[in-house]
Amino acid sequence: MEDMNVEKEKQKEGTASANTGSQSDPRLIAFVCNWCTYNGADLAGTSRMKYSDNVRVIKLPCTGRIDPLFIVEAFKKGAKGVLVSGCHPGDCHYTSGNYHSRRKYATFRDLLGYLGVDLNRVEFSWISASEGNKWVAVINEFTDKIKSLPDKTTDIFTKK
Amino acid sequence: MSRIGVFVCWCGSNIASTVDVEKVREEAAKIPGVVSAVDYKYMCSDPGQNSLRNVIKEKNLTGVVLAACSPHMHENTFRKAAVKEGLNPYFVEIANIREQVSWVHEDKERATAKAVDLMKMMVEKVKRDKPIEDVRVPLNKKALVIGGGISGIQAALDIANGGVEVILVEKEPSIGGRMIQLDETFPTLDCSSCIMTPKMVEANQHPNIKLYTYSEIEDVSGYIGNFKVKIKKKARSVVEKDCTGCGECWNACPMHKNVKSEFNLNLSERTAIYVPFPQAVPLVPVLDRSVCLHFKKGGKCQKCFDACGPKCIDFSMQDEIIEETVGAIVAATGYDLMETSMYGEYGYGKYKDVVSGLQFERLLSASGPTEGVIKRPSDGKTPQTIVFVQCVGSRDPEKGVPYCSKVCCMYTAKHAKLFAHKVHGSQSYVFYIDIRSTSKGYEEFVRGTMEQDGAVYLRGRVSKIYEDNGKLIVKGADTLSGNQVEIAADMVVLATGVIPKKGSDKLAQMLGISYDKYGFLTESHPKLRPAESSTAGIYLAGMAQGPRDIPESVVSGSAAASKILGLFSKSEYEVEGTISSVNEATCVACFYCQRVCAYNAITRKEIKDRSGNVVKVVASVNPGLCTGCGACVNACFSKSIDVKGFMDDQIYAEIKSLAV
Amino acid sequence: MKTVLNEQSRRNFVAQVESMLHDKLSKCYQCGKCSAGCPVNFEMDYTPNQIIKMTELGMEDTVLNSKTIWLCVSCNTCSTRCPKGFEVTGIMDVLREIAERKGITSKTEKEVQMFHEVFLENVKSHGRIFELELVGKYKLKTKHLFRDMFLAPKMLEKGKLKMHGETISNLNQIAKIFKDFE
Amino acid sequence: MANTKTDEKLQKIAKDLLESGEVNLIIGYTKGSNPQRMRPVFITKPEEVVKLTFSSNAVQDLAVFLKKQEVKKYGKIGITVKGCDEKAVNALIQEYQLSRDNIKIIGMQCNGVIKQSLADKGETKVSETTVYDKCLICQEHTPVLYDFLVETEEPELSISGNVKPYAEIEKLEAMSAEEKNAYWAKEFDKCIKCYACRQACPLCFCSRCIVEKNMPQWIDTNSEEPGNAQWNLIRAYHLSGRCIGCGECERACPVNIPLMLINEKMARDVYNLFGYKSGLDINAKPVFGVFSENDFNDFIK
Amino acid sequence: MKLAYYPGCSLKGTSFEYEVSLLKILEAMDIEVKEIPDWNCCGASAAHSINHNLSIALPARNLAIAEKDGFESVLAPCAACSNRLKNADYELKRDDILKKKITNSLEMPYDSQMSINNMLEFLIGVVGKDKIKSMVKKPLTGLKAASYYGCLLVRPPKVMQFDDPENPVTMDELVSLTGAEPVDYSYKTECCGAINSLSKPDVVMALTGKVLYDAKNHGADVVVVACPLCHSNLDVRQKEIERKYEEKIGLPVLFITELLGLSFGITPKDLAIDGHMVAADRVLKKIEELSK
Repeated sequence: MEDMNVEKEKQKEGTASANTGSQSDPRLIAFVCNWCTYNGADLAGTSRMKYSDNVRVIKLPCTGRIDPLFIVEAFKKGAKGVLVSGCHPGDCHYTSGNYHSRRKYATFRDLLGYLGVDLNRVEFSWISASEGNKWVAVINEFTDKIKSLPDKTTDIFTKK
Repeated sequence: MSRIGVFVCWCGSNIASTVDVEKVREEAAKIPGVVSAVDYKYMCSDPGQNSLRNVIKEKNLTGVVLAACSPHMHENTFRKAAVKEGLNPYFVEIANIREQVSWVHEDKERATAKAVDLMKMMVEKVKRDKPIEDVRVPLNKKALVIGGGISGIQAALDIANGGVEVILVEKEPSIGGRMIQLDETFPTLDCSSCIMTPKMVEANQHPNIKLYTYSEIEDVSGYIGNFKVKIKKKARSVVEKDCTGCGECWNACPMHKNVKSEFNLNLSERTAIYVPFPQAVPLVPVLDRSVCLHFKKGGKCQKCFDACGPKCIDFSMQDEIIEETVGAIVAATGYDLMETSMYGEYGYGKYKDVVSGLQFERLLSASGPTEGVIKRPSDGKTPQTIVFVQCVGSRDPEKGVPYCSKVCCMYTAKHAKLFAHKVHGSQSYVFYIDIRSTSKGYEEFVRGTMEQDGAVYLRGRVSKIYEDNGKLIVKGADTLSGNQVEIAADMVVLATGVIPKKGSDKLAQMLGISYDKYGFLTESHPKLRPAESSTAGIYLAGMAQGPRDIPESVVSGSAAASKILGLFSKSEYEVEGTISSVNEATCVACFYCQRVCAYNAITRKEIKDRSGNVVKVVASVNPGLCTGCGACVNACFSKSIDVKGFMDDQIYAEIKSLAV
Repeated sequence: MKTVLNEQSRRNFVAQVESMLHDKLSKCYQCGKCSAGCPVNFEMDYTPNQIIKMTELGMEDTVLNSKTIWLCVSCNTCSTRCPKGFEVTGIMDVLREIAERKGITSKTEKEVQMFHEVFLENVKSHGRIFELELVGKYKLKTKHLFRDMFLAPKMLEKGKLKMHGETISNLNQIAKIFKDFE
Repeated sequence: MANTKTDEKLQKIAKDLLESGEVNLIIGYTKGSNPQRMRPVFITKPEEVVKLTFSSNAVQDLAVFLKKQEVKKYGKIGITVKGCDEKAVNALIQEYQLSRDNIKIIGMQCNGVIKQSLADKGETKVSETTVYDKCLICQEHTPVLYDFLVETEEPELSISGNVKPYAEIEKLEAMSAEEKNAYWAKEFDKCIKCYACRQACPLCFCSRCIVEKNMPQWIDTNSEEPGNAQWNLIRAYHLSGRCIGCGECERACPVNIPLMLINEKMARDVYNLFGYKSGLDINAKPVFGVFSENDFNDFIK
Repeated sequence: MKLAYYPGCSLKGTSFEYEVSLLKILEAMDIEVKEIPDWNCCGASAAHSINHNLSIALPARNLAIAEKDGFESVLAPCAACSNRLKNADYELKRDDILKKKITNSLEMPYDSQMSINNMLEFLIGVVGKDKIKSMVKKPLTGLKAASYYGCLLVRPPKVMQFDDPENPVTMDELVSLTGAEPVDYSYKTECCGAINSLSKPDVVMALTGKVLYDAKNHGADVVVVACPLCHSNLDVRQKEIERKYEEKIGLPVLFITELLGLSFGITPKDLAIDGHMVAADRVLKKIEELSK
């Protein structure tokens, strides 16, 4: 909670009124499934928990629909961090969407790392509809982590 | 050209206190294609909805974005309102600025900026929305029930009583399943055949039920509303419609010693032509060709044929394939008892007087091999001391299965109780790890076995059973007293656990429904959709889903039936239109989409030219089965498949709208 | 009997045992099959399943001073039949080893413990077992001079007791093994 | 050097196949105008089989032709394949691009093929310094599946272990993200988006590649960063768990991007993660068509 | 295949009869085994009881020497030794860190490729039933033999990988090959308590007594074993047990190699059967009579 207050102070001091997408105020994009994580995020809301406002959520039916292409596109459009989140293994609303995607993510992530993308910038999580607190923790930690990265993150997505 | 209306909801102060709703509205108005932007105190209220409808009408909107509470709250409300003005319901999108903005952030400026982002994102999405029509699938109002045990019979009767035709298919020569093998039932001790037989007869005589016994499912294709089923009616060698069940044939059969009765679990013999048990339904014998002398000795023996009055024995009968079209299916394939041969230490199979729980049921049963008198299989003597061993195979990941079989605690208590009732002065000992007696009257029943019927319960497993001087020495432990215990018993009953019926995995594959690693059929949702399989139109009942007792099996049969009656109460089955579709021009038929589809919704489609030559093979989506999860899109390398409601170009536009 | 659980020491003990055992104590669900089949249960002060539970509860003193750990004959009946595949025999080895390392001498079963010690000394000095010397030293140490003595004459007569032991040639290597692992 | 006995056997098989009508087309190698280079040949008449030959200069993966409509129209096809190329055939069967019934596999035992660059300079000896890296890690000197096998009479490839195949992979793995990025930025900078890598790949069989899809245009098509990187990223991703390591993409690349360093790395990772190697079993389900409940999960919070 | 032979300490001492009879029948069958040079004690139960690492390192030395000398297979006739060797091999396969420590200490590599056979595995698996059958000259028809497996041959199954741990049959099969009749009884795999033979004689006598009385009650003329420790308890302590339980037993205890030797027509003397504490005279006489 204290961190949150400090965060708030910082934001007030800052001149930016909107999330600028800079390294100090990074834009995060979260691709979440409709059934678990989106509901988990809603629960954080109905529980009036507070968390970093750097994140923008894009809702999809299932982690099975969340394509690595989306991650690439988000980085291309200036996101400093991309989160993918869905139902825990075994809880997929569509039985196996998260299992199939998990394989793809594990591989894609290796490939990104090998090609020089800082893997601190891509995060995956399983957040259930009852884990509002986990959503808050994941978003806050991820935001902090991204902010702590060196400014000069050049990688294959950046135009030189 | 899009004509989008944006409606920003205050939600009283819930949104408005943290988000500058006017700012959001102003930003919305600037977006190309947005022809109307309003804010209102409560969009979900009647006046709010009316204003939404008015704007749709007046401005002739092609799409609506509500910046309001979570779509899980009011998406449906607003869609319904839009439909009333002739707008396709899927042209309504929600930007969640309450649960995911105003309630979780505090800095008003930044929260407003985020709300604007989300609103813009949804405007971009709605611009690309395509009209989606819900899919209507015609229904063949006939149901197939697979398995004629208690849950299958219950399901069939309930459906039939609802006025719907049912086909009931049973693998064995008679319906009745496992329940008809039981003696009395816990916790009320009513006689199983007394309550089961009337149900079997009712199923047989019901005008809406067509019964196929000694029959198996050969093939299933199609989808909800329209399953094509092939049933193999195995050659019974007896013409069912002519047979009177008089019994002259099996009385005449010379093979009366060497064939073990499956129904009595090898505790007695049967003839080559036989009914499995006297109350069989239908009461028509079946001729077991694998042991019949007529078939083994080149047609010489035909004693049954000679004995039969109506001459209904037909040695030349062939297997028959029957095709049926049904709209819904119930899988109630039941269970088997676990094999205990892996327990060398318990000597099952080696010592005749070590029997399984179901074998003991037959020994208790008045219609069983001993006519209800408890006799040891080895020498026919009545045992005075019986040791019951619980959790044999269950809760044993090393040799058996890790799960609890649920019914063994109760049936063992029943066994001990009935043993006490039948053999006065006898003594039973029960080795248990935990007692699980959680339904109505169950705990009292178990206590009664101990307190009134004198069964001694020992908390521990048995390590070894061996024979000594005609007695079975049971070496167990009682962990409560911390002692090793040896009991000299006349008989040992192993409370063997339950496993899915052999072959139920094969059937599941045929049906395209999922099953767990043990072979139990899995529910669409373990809590909220316990009667449905993962495939639309296929329902589950009974032990095929996992260990359960008789009342639960009956309930599940009824649940499946009520689901089907509900389904059939409409003229057509409606599926949400948010399903996948294939771009046939670019599809190369690698079928990764099919591999990842959990619903078997992807099929092979051949595109033919005018003369009927196949020019191309492509993937095709079955609208009755697709649930719109989108896993196929992720699997497709060339993006030749897309899912309505979450199309690739929409996601792309959403991401683009968030560019910084 | 009352046991006050100290979470810190409980965790330490459990961690020590589990790391040596390559198995998890929480796997045991106390069905008692180990105790049911144990051939020497009748002599033990605690049944094997009790030893497992007490270890899990961190009752270090009780288990390390129990008779049970020394009476176990390592026949593996328990592990073979354990429905959870738990290393029941293994835990006895582990507890004996911990007791030995801590210098705890069993009050009631010191003969067993001493036999193992004398046996290993014998291996250390010859590389192989010289039975006569082993028995002699064991008797001296336990002061059970006359136990089993009546067997000796006939065994000598049959040629079962050799008067000379064999010593291996590369005794240095044995010494090194002992140095590295003792 | 062409080995006459090998060629005789190969030609006999091809002739029989064509004469009996079991196949309508044989895809094989024939000598090019440059004796150290071989080129593909398509034979439909039994009398033409004399053109067929095989040697350590048979570098190209002929399986690439199986995806072409011009070839497909022949229906039943016979193909000459080395162990590596044969895996492509298997992968195509696994992915329903080819029916096992329509293909006769003439498996060529192979002890490695000489690098084109060296062969051009006159190298004729197969040794660990002259063959491609893929040959040094090859486990399929004899193809895993074939209808006919033509044994080699050449000596086994002796491997001392001094030449480390794909040594750069370990070096790259040890680098920091910045260093890796710098390495690949330099490589991808060269890319001219000619898509030769795609054309040469037997498993790039989409009729419309993802880069050619607009609405939405996921991959930038401009031939400069970051479009180049995206193309290379997606190409590698689409081949992860599928690439059989024939190395044709790298050989086809006019600007010498070391594509096999990516392909091989991903093959290793997929094997480590899921225990799957592509193209070894026509009955196996492709690695991204299945899952296990126990799949690697450590990277997910 | 070169076959290594690991006799172990007992076969060079109290159970010399085992080695004598073993070498005799191998000679008769023309099978050559080579003793592992400079082998050391496996540590027996003492090592694993109080020092896990030592209990791996001691057998590991023998395995490493055998491997260095080019052996691929080792025969360990003593059930305890084969148990410890197999156990060491198992642990070295699953614990890389320990393996490194031990091979460092031994200054020898070990590749974990050695096939380790107990006596019964060797006879059935390496020699083969057909070969044994062809050797039988004097079938022991009419002799009732109770096979006693004890613990170490079959348990723990995941390490031993030999026969059914609850209902082993290998020794009974060998008994049948000799023409004798296997006796089914309940204590085949119950423990004799060997580990505490010297330290807890009372316990051991209780356990051993049950085995002997049960075998006798099931009509056995003789008990057959493949373990020197079992033999010591059943044979050496038999008189004492008779005294303690005040009931005569008089069951000769033969090694499986001796039983096979008899059926091969080798004389009892050559098989060192006279080295046992319980005289086998009566049984030998019965065999003679039955064969007439």
